[in-house]
Amino acid sequence: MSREMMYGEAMAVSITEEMQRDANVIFYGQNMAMTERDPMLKMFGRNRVRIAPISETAEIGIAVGAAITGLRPIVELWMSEFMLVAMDQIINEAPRLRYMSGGQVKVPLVLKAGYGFAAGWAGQHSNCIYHTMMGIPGLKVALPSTPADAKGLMTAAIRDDNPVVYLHHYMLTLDTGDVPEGEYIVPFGVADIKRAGNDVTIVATGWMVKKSLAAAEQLTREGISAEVIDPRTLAPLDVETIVKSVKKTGRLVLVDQAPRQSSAAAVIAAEVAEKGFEHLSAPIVMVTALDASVPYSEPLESYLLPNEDKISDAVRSVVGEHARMRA
Amino acid sequence: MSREMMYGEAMAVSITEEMQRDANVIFYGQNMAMTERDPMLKMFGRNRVRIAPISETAEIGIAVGAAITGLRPIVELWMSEFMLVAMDQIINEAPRLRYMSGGQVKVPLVLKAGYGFAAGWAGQHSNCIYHTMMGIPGLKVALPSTPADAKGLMTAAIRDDNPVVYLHHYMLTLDTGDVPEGEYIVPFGVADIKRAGNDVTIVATGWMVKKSLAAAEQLTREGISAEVIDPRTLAPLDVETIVKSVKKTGRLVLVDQAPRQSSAAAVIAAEVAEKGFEHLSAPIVMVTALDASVPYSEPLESYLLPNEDKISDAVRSVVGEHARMRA
Amino acid sequence: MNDHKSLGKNLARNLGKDRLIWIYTQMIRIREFEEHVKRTFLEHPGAMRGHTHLADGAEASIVGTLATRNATDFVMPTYRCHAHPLVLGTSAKKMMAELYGRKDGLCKGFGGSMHLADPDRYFPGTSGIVGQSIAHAAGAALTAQVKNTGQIVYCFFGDGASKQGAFFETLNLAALWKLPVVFILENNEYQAYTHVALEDANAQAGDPLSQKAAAFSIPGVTVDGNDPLLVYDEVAKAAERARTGLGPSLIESKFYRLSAHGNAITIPPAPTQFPEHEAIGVYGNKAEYRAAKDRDPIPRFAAHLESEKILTQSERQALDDKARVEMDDAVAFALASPLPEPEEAIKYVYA
Amino acid sequence: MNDHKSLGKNLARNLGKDRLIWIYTQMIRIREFEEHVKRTFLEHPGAMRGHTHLADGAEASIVGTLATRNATDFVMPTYRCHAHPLVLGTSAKKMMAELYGRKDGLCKGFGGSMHLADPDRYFPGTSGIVGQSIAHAAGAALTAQVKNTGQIVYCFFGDGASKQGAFFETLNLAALWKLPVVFILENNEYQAYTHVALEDANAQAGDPLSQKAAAFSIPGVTVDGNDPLLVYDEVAKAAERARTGLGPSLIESKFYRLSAHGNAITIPPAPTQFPEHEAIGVYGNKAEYRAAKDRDPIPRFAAHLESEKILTQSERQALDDKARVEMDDAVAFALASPLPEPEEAIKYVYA
Ligand SMILES: Cc1ncc(C[n+]2csc(CCOP(=O)(O)OP(=O)(O)O)c2C)c(N)n1
Ligand SMILES: Cc1ncc(C[n+]2csc(CCOP(=O)(O)OP(=O)(O)O)c2C)c(N)n1
Ligand SMILES: [Mg+2]
Ligand SMILES: [Mg+2]
Repeated sequence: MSREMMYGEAMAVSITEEMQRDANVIFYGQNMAMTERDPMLKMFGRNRVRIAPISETAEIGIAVGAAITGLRPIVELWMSEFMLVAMDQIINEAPRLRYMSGGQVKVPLVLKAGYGFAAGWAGQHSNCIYHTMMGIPGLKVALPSTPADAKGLMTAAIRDDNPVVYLHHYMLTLDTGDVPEGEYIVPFGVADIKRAGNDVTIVATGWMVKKSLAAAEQLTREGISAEVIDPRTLAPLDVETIVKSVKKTGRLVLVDQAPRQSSAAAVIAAEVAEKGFEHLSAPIVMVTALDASVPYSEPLESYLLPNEDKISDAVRSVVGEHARMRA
Repeated sequence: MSREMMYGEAMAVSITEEMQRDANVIFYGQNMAMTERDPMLKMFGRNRVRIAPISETAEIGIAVGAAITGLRPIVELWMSEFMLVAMDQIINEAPRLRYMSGGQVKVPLVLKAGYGFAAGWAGQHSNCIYHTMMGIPGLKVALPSTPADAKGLMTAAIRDDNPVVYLHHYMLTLDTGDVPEGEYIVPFGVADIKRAGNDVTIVATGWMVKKSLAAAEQLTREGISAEVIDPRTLAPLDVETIVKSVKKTGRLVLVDQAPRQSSAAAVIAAEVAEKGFEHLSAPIVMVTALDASVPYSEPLESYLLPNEDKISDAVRSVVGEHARMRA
Repeated sequence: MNDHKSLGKNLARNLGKDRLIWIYTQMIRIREFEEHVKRTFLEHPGAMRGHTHLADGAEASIVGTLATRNATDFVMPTYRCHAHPLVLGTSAKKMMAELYGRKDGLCKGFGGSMHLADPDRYFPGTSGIVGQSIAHAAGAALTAQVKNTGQIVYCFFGDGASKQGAFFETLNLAALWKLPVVFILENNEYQAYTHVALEDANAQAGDPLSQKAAAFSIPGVTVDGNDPLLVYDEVAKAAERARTGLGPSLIESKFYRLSAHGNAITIPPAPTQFPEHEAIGVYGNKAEYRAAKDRDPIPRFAAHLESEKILTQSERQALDDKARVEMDDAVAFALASPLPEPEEAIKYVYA
Repeated sequence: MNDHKSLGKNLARNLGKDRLIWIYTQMIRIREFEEHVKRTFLEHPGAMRGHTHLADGAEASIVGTLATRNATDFVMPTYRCHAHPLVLGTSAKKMMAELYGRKDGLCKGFGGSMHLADPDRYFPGTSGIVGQSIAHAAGAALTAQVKNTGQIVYCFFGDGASKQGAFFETLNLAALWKLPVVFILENNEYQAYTHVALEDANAQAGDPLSQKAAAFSIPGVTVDGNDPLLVYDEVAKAAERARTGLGPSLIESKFYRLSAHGNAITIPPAPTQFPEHEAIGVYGNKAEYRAAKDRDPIPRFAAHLESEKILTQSERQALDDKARVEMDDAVAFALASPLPEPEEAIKYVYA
């Protein structure tokens, strides 16, 4: 049983369900639940649904303190770059308090933020900064690409006893898709093969999954069969599924909305260059944003970002290479 | 002509010389120049040498504002992790203001901080966070490993018209080495071959260069000739020199004090897996910190961090692999 | 607190007729620019992308402040930055072209509405991240102090921004270093959709936000930001203080934002538009909005100038018309300007 | 301001003899612990790594504060955190073993001096990054509020920390949400090597730091932190306020750190040691340090108890001896405890 839902809706449904399930889950952030008409507020009251000032360090730091003393806070941050003013709490407090205490405390909290605002939001609102939070021991990072994953990863995030950064892609907010009815959990660290294929493995997250699937479709017409994998969580990262796919295809293209040297793509490439090297028959190619901040004007922004054509070109280049090597 | 200097001293000498050379260079930070006896203060006065409160966001933000209006500030931050409370200024302000203005302003500033405090500083002071600042378009990152580089990169950083994060390794502070007399500049984006070799390329920065050189020395006795390359700046990153070396050696070992999925090693691995793939005859291996925060107690800390033996083992594994492939 | 003083007649004598008319002229130019921007969302849907914030309602506060300015003083507003460069003499055409993402834009289409910059006019740029530009402003003041140029800095930011760590850290540092900067806390009653009383402890307690100045042992004052002359008076004192090396002051200027926080945040390709003000759209409080409209600084100041015989109705009409034509031309210029070449996107990353 | 009141005799009547002796006992236990830690740098060089911060001088402030505590209230200090768990009943042996990096340490050798934690005793952990734990403390208060447990939180932080954005953001939020927390600003005159007058705008102007409370419309008071009874009095009022749902208060407790900020920062393998206090080592101001020594809260409170006939000299000696023996035993325990197994290092990363 499943029902069609929007990506944005799916997250909200998960939060509501989890708040109904567990009285320790609380939810707050800026510019939310302003009036008594707010449905969440009506359901859960001002004690559990709160408005915060523009104070990300305090908002997140308070979540950390609440988490180590028994609550499970969800903080609505709206745009991932606003987390930059509070990065110490995210990188250096939340994921380390448990470890430093020798395992005495746990820090269950969810930091929810949109990202990838490729819609003219310009230099400070449109970048992808997940690379800063990936690979931090103790911190988990989820990036759903479908409504079902949006719901299942949110539920997993809320139930996780560790700090989780949950990043949802702005451009996917209204996308619809089937979401299983009732409790639905997408476990962390399990990549999803969004499309099976034999000639090349494409790994992508968020909006880039959609673009990669479109490119894969396009490539079918050229006789190229692409497998598209979405790791769904960048931390933990399911290297195994990716390597397994590369074992089959021999080629890897990584698609990432971030600039290449600050991308998740680079980390995945490194893992495969170590653990899947023997299966590779062509260079690992990264399709990323060009090395600039995101510009305002549409033609500039489009030029900068990865798209279907760039992905297809990259795939052709490695498939060609493969062909060349076989020849 | 050169003279022996300590690593820490070399940086200080560069700052003094540049402040003598250019009245627009100013220097401030916490817990510095407290009394009138301070030599920098004596030389340059309170106008150019200042004490700041524990306010990294203001300290760095003020540097940004000063830089776009005509000064060239150097901010002393002491430990790189203190930058985390001000990450927006570093990632989202300093490197983006020029771009967003369509090239109208420039942002010449240096953020100076120690890192890699592998001496029992525990979970929040000993981590390596350069991966957060690497690959950010507009931002440069320097990590000297020798006194000469410490001086030459500092001078280059101060004269650069872009924001530079200058990270010096705590454990190298007292290391001595020859530093060329007079003006000495190490250009950004030029890797240095610290030791030539033929069988394997080892890339490392900071303290890890020293450990890699020691491992290389050890390996000589086994007939393995390792080339050790220090990129010196992570941004810009000199991929060319590394690929050229891999073309010669066919094998790449990356050594990094950070955990693997938040390392510079991963980014370098990705670049080589794309641009140097055809030269590789073995997997790219990363020798990094294990996936945990840095623990306090000595045996725990040692276990976590890369060392000579781990580097040698990694080299042996790829050289073996190579041998196997050749066989 | 000067909060509820009536229109500051006593100050008019300090300012000559020309200056008073200059103030009105700048106010109406700002209003016209913003009206043209707002209309763009209807008339040229999709032409403006991302997020655009307007200054209608803030005119008296901004122009009253900048009327105290010397020619080389720095001006550092937030992402809500259309008004300030207009007053500084930046071309409305280039500004509008920037908002339209065109090649002839002030920042060549790289910045957009939130990131205007005209360093030649002492307007070195803005930040879209709340509170961060407060530190940048103090940095410009540091430049002035170190180089001993005599410049001061006008630093504008919102009521909401005064809850961001950067605000507090910067004010302490500016006070400590006696930086020549005037901090203008623009209390327009809202941080985006949230009323100030819901997010500021001073406001919740019924205290003025200027009370925050006590945390830094600097002067703090609250002024009626709907009256350019009252604003002028307070800012002039703070500017004098800054110029004479005594350091910063905090001025809470109270007025009301007359449009919504910004255009609606929609998901492409859905077009965006300008929603109703939050008082109505979110809180259903039409009375609050109507009362604010009644305090609109522009008709109020015009009436003052007319009653003081500084401006006749027809002279005023001529100024209004001129502003309208200027902004019509700006829109025409923007529409005629080509989009940037895509390949430009990787320029300007490094100096 | 209660700044220079003499020893608060009038308060003694609120506290029974046992409680007064308890206060002294905790003070001397803290002092002895810290003296033992300090001696370790001479007697067992290399045994303690990283950075260690001592609480000598802070005893009256800490114990006077915690004397107002109910059994389940949270205690959230900074990296300068040896004193608080001792008062809460945490084993001195386990604490010392933690500082020695041993397997039997409170945090199994993972945390060290800066990161003690004993959640079972309502001491959930600390941060080494200045100011950040202030937000954590408010978070613990949020837990108490949401769960309606009646707990309050004692949040300790330094004069230096009150310049970090986290401080301001948190106090506004705590005031707004009326969180049950008492903020104790420990003004020990120095942030590391910098005197407070060089880094705090209030201090520079000669104003008390408690004035920062005005920025949040909460009570702010300054108290002589060398007198546990004066501290008790002010904190008790603030605690009562927190318990009754009225929200946070800011208490500036003024005392003097009697040791250097921390052990010297040396580069391994060079051993580290405890330097002289900065007043002497950095500023060459022996008089300041001597005057502070004369105000040492321990002999002062002992003298008070003796003059009030609450404690005889020999009873006092017995308490002192007991504390010394307890801490001798703690050192012996630490030295006897094995180092952790290296492979443990990858444990405890995830729950
Ligand atoms: C650090 C950060 N958090 C959140 C935001 C989102 N945001 C943009 S404008 C705004 C409201 C700011 O209100 P105020 O400071 O009162 O200025 P106004 O817009 O009213 O002029 C918010 C919350 C942001 N840009 N930066
Ligand atoms: C954000 C940050 N900046 C700088 C430091 C380095 N540091 C550690 S303790 C300290 C002094 C803190 O002084 P104060 O808050 O007065 O507390 P005290 O040590 O006197 O108890 C500094 C600057 C840090 N840990 N975190
Ligand atoms: Mg506002
Ligand atoms: Mg202090």
